[in-house]
Amino acid sequence: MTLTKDVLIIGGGISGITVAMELAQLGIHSAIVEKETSLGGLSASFCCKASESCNKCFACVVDKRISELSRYPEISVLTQTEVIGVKGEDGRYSVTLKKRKERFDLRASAIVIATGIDPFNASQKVEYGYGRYKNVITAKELDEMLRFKGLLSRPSDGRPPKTIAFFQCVGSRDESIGNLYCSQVCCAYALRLIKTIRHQYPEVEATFLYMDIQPAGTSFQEFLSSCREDKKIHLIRSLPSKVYHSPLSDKLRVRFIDPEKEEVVEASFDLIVLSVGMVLSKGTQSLTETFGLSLTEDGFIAPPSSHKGLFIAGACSGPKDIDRSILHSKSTAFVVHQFLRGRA
Amino acid sequence: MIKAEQKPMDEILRYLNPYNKILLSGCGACVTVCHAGGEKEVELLASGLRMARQKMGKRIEILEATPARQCEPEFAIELSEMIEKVEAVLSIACGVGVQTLVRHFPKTPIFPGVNTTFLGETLTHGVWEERCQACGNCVLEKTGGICPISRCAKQLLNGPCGGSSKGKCEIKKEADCAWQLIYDRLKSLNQLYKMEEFIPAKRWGVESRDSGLRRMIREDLKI
Amino acid sequence: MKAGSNLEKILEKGWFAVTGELGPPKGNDVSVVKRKAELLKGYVDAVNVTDNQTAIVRMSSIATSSLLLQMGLEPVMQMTTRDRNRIAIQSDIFGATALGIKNILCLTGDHHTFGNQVDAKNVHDLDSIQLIDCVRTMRDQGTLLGGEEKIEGEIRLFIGAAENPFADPFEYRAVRLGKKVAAGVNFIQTQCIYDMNRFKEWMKMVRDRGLHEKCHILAGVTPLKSGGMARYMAKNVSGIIIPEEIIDRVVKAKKPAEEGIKICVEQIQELREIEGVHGVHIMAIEWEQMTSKITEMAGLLPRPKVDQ
Amino acid sequence: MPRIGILIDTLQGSVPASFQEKLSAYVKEFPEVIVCFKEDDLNSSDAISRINRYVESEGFDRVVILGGSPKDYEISFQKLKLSLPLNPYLFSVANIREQALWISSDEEMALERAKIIISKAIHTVNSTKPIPTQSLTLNPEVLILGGGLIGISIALDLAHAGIRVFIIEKEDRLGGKAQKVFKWLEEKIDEVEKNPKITVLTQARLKRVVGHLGRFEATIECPDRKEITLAASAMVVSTGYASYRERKGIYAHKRVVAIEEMEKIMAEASGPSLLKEGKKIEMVTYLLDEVNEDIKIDSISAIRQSLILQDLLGCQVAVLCKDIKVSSNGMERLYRRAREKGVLFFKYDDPPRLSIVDGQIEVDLKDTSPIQKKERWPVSILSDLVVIGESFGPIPEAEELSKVLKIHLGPRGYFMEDNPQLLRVRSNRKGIFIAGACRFPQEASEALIEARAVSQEIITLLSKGTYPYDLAVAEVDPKKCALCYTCPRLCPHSAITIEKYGDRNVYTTPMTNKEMKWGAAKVDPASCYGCGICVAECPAKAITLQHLTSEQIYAQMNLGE
Amino acid sequence: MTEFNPKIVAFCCDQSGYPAADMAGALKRKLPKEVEIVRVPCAGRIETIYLIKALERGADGVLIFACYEDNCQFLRGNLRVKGRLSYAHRMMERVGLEKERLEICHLATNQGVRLAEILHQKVEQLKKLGPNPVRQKK
Repeated sequence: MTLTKDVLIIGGGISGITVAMELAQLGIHSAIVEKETSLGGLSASFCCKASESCNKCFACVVDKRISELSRYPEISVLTQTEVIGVKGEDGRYSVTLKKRKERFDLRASAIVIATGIDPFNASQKVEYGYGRYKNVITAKELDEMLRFKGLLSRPSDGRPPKTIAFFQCVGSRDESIGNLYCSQVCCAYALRLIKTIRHQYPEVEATFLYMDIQPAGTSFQEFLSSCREDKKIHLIRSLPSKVYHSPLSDKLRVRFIDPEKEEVVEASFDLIVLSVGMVLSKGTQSLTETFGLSLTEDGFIAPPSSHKGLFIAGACSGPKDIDRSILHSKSTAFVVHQFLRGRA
Repeated sequence: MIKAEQKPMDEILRYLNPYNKILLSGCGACVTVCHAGGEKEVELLASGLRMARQKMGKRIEILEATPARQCEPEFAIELSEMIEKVEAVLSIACGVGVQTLVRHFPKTPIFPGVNTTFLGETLTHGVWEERCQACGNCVLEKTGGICPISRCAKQLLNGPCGGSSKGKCEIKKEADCAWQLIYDRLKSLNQLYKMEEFIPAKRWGVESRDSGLRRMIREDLKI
Repeated sequence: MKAGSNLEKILEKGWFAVTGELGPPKGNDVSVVKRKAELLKGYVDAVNVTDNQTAIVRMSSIATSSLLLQMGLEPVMQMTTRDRNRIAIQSDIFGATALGIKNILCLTGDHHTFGNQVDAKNVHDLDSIQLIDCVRTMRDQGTLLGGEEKIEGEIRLFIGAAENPFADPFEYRAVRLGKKVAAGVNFIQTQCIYDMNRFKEWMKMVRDRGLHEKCHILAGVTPLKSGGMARYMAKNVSGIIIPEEIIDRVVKAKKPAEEGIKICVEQIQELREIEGVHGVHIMAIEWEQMTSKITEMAGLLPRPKVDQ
Repeated sequence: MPRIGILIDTLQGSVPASFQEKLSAYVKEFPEVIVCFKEDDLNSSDAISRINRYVESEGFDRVVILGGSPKDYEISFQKLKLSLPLNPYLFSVANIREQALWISSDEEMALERAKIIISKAIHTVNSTKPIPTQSLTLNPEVLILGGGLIGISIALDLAHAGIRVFIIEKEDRLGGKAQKVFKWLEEKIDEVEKNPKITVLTQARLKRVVGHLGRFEATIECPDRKEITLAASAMVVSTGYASYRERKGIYAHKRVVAIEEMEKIMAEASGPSLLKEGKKIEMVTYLLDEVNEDIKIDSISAIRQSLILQDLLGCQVAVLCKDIKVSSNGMERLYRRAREKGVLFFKYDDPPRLSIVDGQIEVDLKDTSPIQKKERWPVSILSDLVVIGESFGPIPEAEELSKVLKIHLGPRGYFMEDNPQLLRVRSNRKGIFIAGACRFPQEASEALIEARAVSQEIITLLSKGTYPYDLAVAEVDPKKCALCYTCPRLCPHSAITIEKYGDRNVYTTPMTNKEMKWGAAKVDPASCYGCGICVAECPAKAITLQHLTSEQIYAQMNLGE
Repeated sequence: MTEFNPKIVAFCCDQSGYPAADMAGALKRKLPKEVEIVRVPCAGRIETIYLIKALERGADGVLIFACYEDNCQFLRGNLRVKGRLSYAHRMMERVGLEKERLEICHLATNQGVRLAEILHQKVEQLKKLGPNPVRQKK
């Protein structure tokens, strides 16, 4: 069997969804190909990070958009589907797809790649003990815990932690693992997590270990100063060098340079949260080969020349938060639309 | 327009204590505009009163009405059918409205549900300020259009007292000194000379509220 | 001669006048008046008798003034428009002059909400300037306010008023004084002065308008008892400005009270030098005993006697 | 009596058959229910056509759907996408899955819940009347305020898409701030001026705006105070930001320059070194984050400039900041390069002290970088030139403009508060969009993406040439309106105006049959989102929401009279 | 003597509360028995009188599920209802009803779990407070 659509969108995350919806509103039919069982991708697992008031994490926007998707008959969604190969070029593409066992072709004039990113695999940073110590988790895992369980607990014993340390730049701005870029979202992301946790669990004490705080959004200044005012949030400019586990107390000891004392200190925490950076998803790497796309020196997809009918949307073109992914996808939709008009 | 604010509910409850069936009447004019006695407030207050009485174990039945303007006799008279059915009336119109009812329904006790506060202007949604005291002979011409009678705590007519400091009034620190406002305005109009003229003692008598009931007769209209 | 009071004569002779202030008792205890009178006698040319100052109920200023007369002091009867409408005012003036009172100070009065009768209904039928106009009419035309009605007998009063150079709008204060002069004021007592520069600025405006020749200006001074008092007045009493350095002097001083007196004396000497200042009005509030010391240190003693 | 058809959505079996049976048994109890049938996937278009057939064959005039969340259905039914046999508002949904089945501990309890929900739904359809839809013609005309980088790129995008564009620029030429930074902007400006679809009004000022989405009428004041009026379907605000730096004390010294000035100095530099008054400049110190900590622009330009200074102009550069902002593509690498080239970076918490030491400026600070060696601080840098960060702010006209356009300002005076629901580029008014630095100062590459997003929004809005909307919005009863101005003040979307002679509120007198016209508030149905804020606040009960009356809300409470 | 299940009227903003309720369902969270969900386009639609009438007509508790500040689809709706709530609270105080019977909770679309929690806590709280004292005997 063969489907025909105006546009094929690879990746059903917030970016893919946005592109599809924007095009649908212009009467352009598209198919979203998503390898997972449901849409939403990474951002769909995020929890609301509001404290007394909204902290502009945009997670709610994702949920809204997903629920709105069914509004559009122009959009057909193919979940659990993967791209196997592509034939043709310059606006006449035939893509071979595989849904579970069955293979089929899809014809499209334009292809948008919105496969997003994977969180950096934290176990590569051996010194932080991720994967070895139960209570060292990634920010994503914490996020899902809050969204689905709705409570904060330590993996090891399920008890609520009193002290949490957030490590920034895990897999970002890090020559040792060859990621010479800033993931751009983690600072605000982690600080918002801290804020919402402090709001729901006032007894919890949070320590934020960072290199440089990267701003995000219009009201970041106010947000940051509200974090600074909070006596139970400690912002320390210093990245930890090592994490030890003390089996008796089941606490985690962290070694870092105290910029005040200018000497190596150790502090112990109940829970450690790693703000993992962004890397291009493994799946996408094979895709780029399929479509003959090149990567930037940071390992994200380099924008192809637009006349080909190949387009990139969202974080796979470089780290982006939800907010900017949506904007970027809208702008991509515009280019796609122009491309199709040009051909018609 | 006329501004008013609702009386404390316990005070109202005290008035109504002896009665078990009343009419709650609002007014569609000024008190509606200042969110004190319109259809909505009638509904709210009625509901609140019923609950309060229910809690006291002394249920009360309340009829609700909101004539377009309670201060016009004809509108007031339209209420007569309802008023015949009740023991008392609670009016959340301004003082005028209350008394219009009083004049037309001699046998029914009529109670006020609001305090009529002042003739004022809306500053923003939910903020009102007094502008006129209906003194009966307007001095605005002399004072650059800003009324010292309603806006100066001492109703001075010949400039600010010694308590005017940094544009504020010493009696109400948050309030502007009326005479500072007058000064600034006349200055911007190049009419400061008006503040050098001596304004003689005001005629509080004849036209004003201090002369007992004020009545206006337009011979040309009333024939 | 408007009234032939001692104060008037001294000012007319061009001598530097000194007036004091006396707050009547919060009751009818005459001994209080006596005590305070003794403290002032011989050190001042006339004594202001306040009219329920800061709206605190006290013995009426008319009664107190006539007691002072019996004790051989000359009163300056203060009268506010806060508590009297024009009927009461004019009848009180009849009474006061009948009792031999020769000086009157026309005031609007502190707002009643500052006092101990906050729920009172204030009057403010006239304002201070209209009061001046009213008294002048009674004195010079011999008629009641606004009426042709002749007064039986004659009113002889030396009319004074207060002015506050430290209130706003500053540029208007001299103009307002002008209004008072036009209304017929003879002498002015100012609010107590600490900010000398602003006062001098104001006096300049007064002179530019030639007002210092149309009325006598007595500069008001109040000795600071303590740093606390200084701070409080600077912060809470609107219409009073106390420069930081003065507050500092009192606060830092080992004996604040003495420092306060010292400052006051210096101020008097400085004020004497200002063209158009014809005297000082010493308001030693509830501290009357200091009046003697101040006048003495300021070299204002002995007070001249004007022949009858 | 209404004739209701019940439609059970089996939702691919997520509602057990036994439960369905119980429900269909229950609905039969209602006299107005005449038929009850099942569907598997209501969101499919063939399902809709089946419903059409049912409607004809069974002849019912209202439909209640028993199924999942109403949002899903409403989206597909009410958004005027599918041709329906009935007015969309004659459908009502009983959410018996999420709100009954799934949240109940046992089926019996679920049934109880479901029954209540269904009876409510039936009440709703009974009490609703059909709500018509209308549509608005939109001419492809857009007004852009501000002809800077963003204004220009939007204008070009739109013009290429065949839209007529007017650019209102207050200066005497296009380009704005970006002229200094981007050489390529020149050709863009050239392109704009050549493009027949774009009209540029320089030295112009927006004076007045009347009308709403699709019918904006803007009065523009041109030089020589001539006034012209333009009609536009949509407007874009891209007025940029203001950057200034108050120069007091040592900041006024000739050896202290702002980043923007530095841009110029370097552009003029010829040869291998940078000269100031004939003397070679050796030490350049950048002092950032003193004013705006949360704006990336400074960090980025500082790193860019420092590389050139260090590499080509033979200077030693030190960059002092609270945080170095590298959160944009490629910046970390540049930062790294700069460090390799020998640029020194210091972090401070308490602001550095500046002092003049024989003609040069000494900068002292406490370095807070996490390092062990004590002797590294306190740092003291004797510099020939100190480059200070800008202080960014909204343009001075922002407030006036916001009043003219009836759009909000955020707490810091930029356009629009930071509300995620606005998706950054939307303003509180339909048809007015915000782009670029007038919302918040940001670096060009990001702002340009935002600009594209705005172009996309506008194309979407204008492409069809019409804007359909249903009248399920707030409506004012002119006879009850007390003209209190509450609703125009409170409407979050500035969709309400007081119409002195609104055509909505015309009524005829019985005797003369003359048309009387009276003043009253008037809601622009196309611009209204139907949030109901005005309804709730109107003191005269003059405003109603067509599809959600008080009576219906009371019914939903299910508390009886 | 059957045990007392408090009757709660839950006003749900269509932008946050209602989807959250759906999510609670989707996550199979059990909700208390006697909860009436009233769906409104925006919390700003909720009039003071609805809150008061709900109590008068015998609701033991009234909850408003609104969006977080700065996250209202209609910008100010959640703030407006906050104001009306304070008015209602003043009235309840005079009537002699416990403030706890009427409360506003801020939610986001994706906080189904939180919504369920809040409802359960509310039920416990209301059980302690006992039935609505002004409920009219029918």
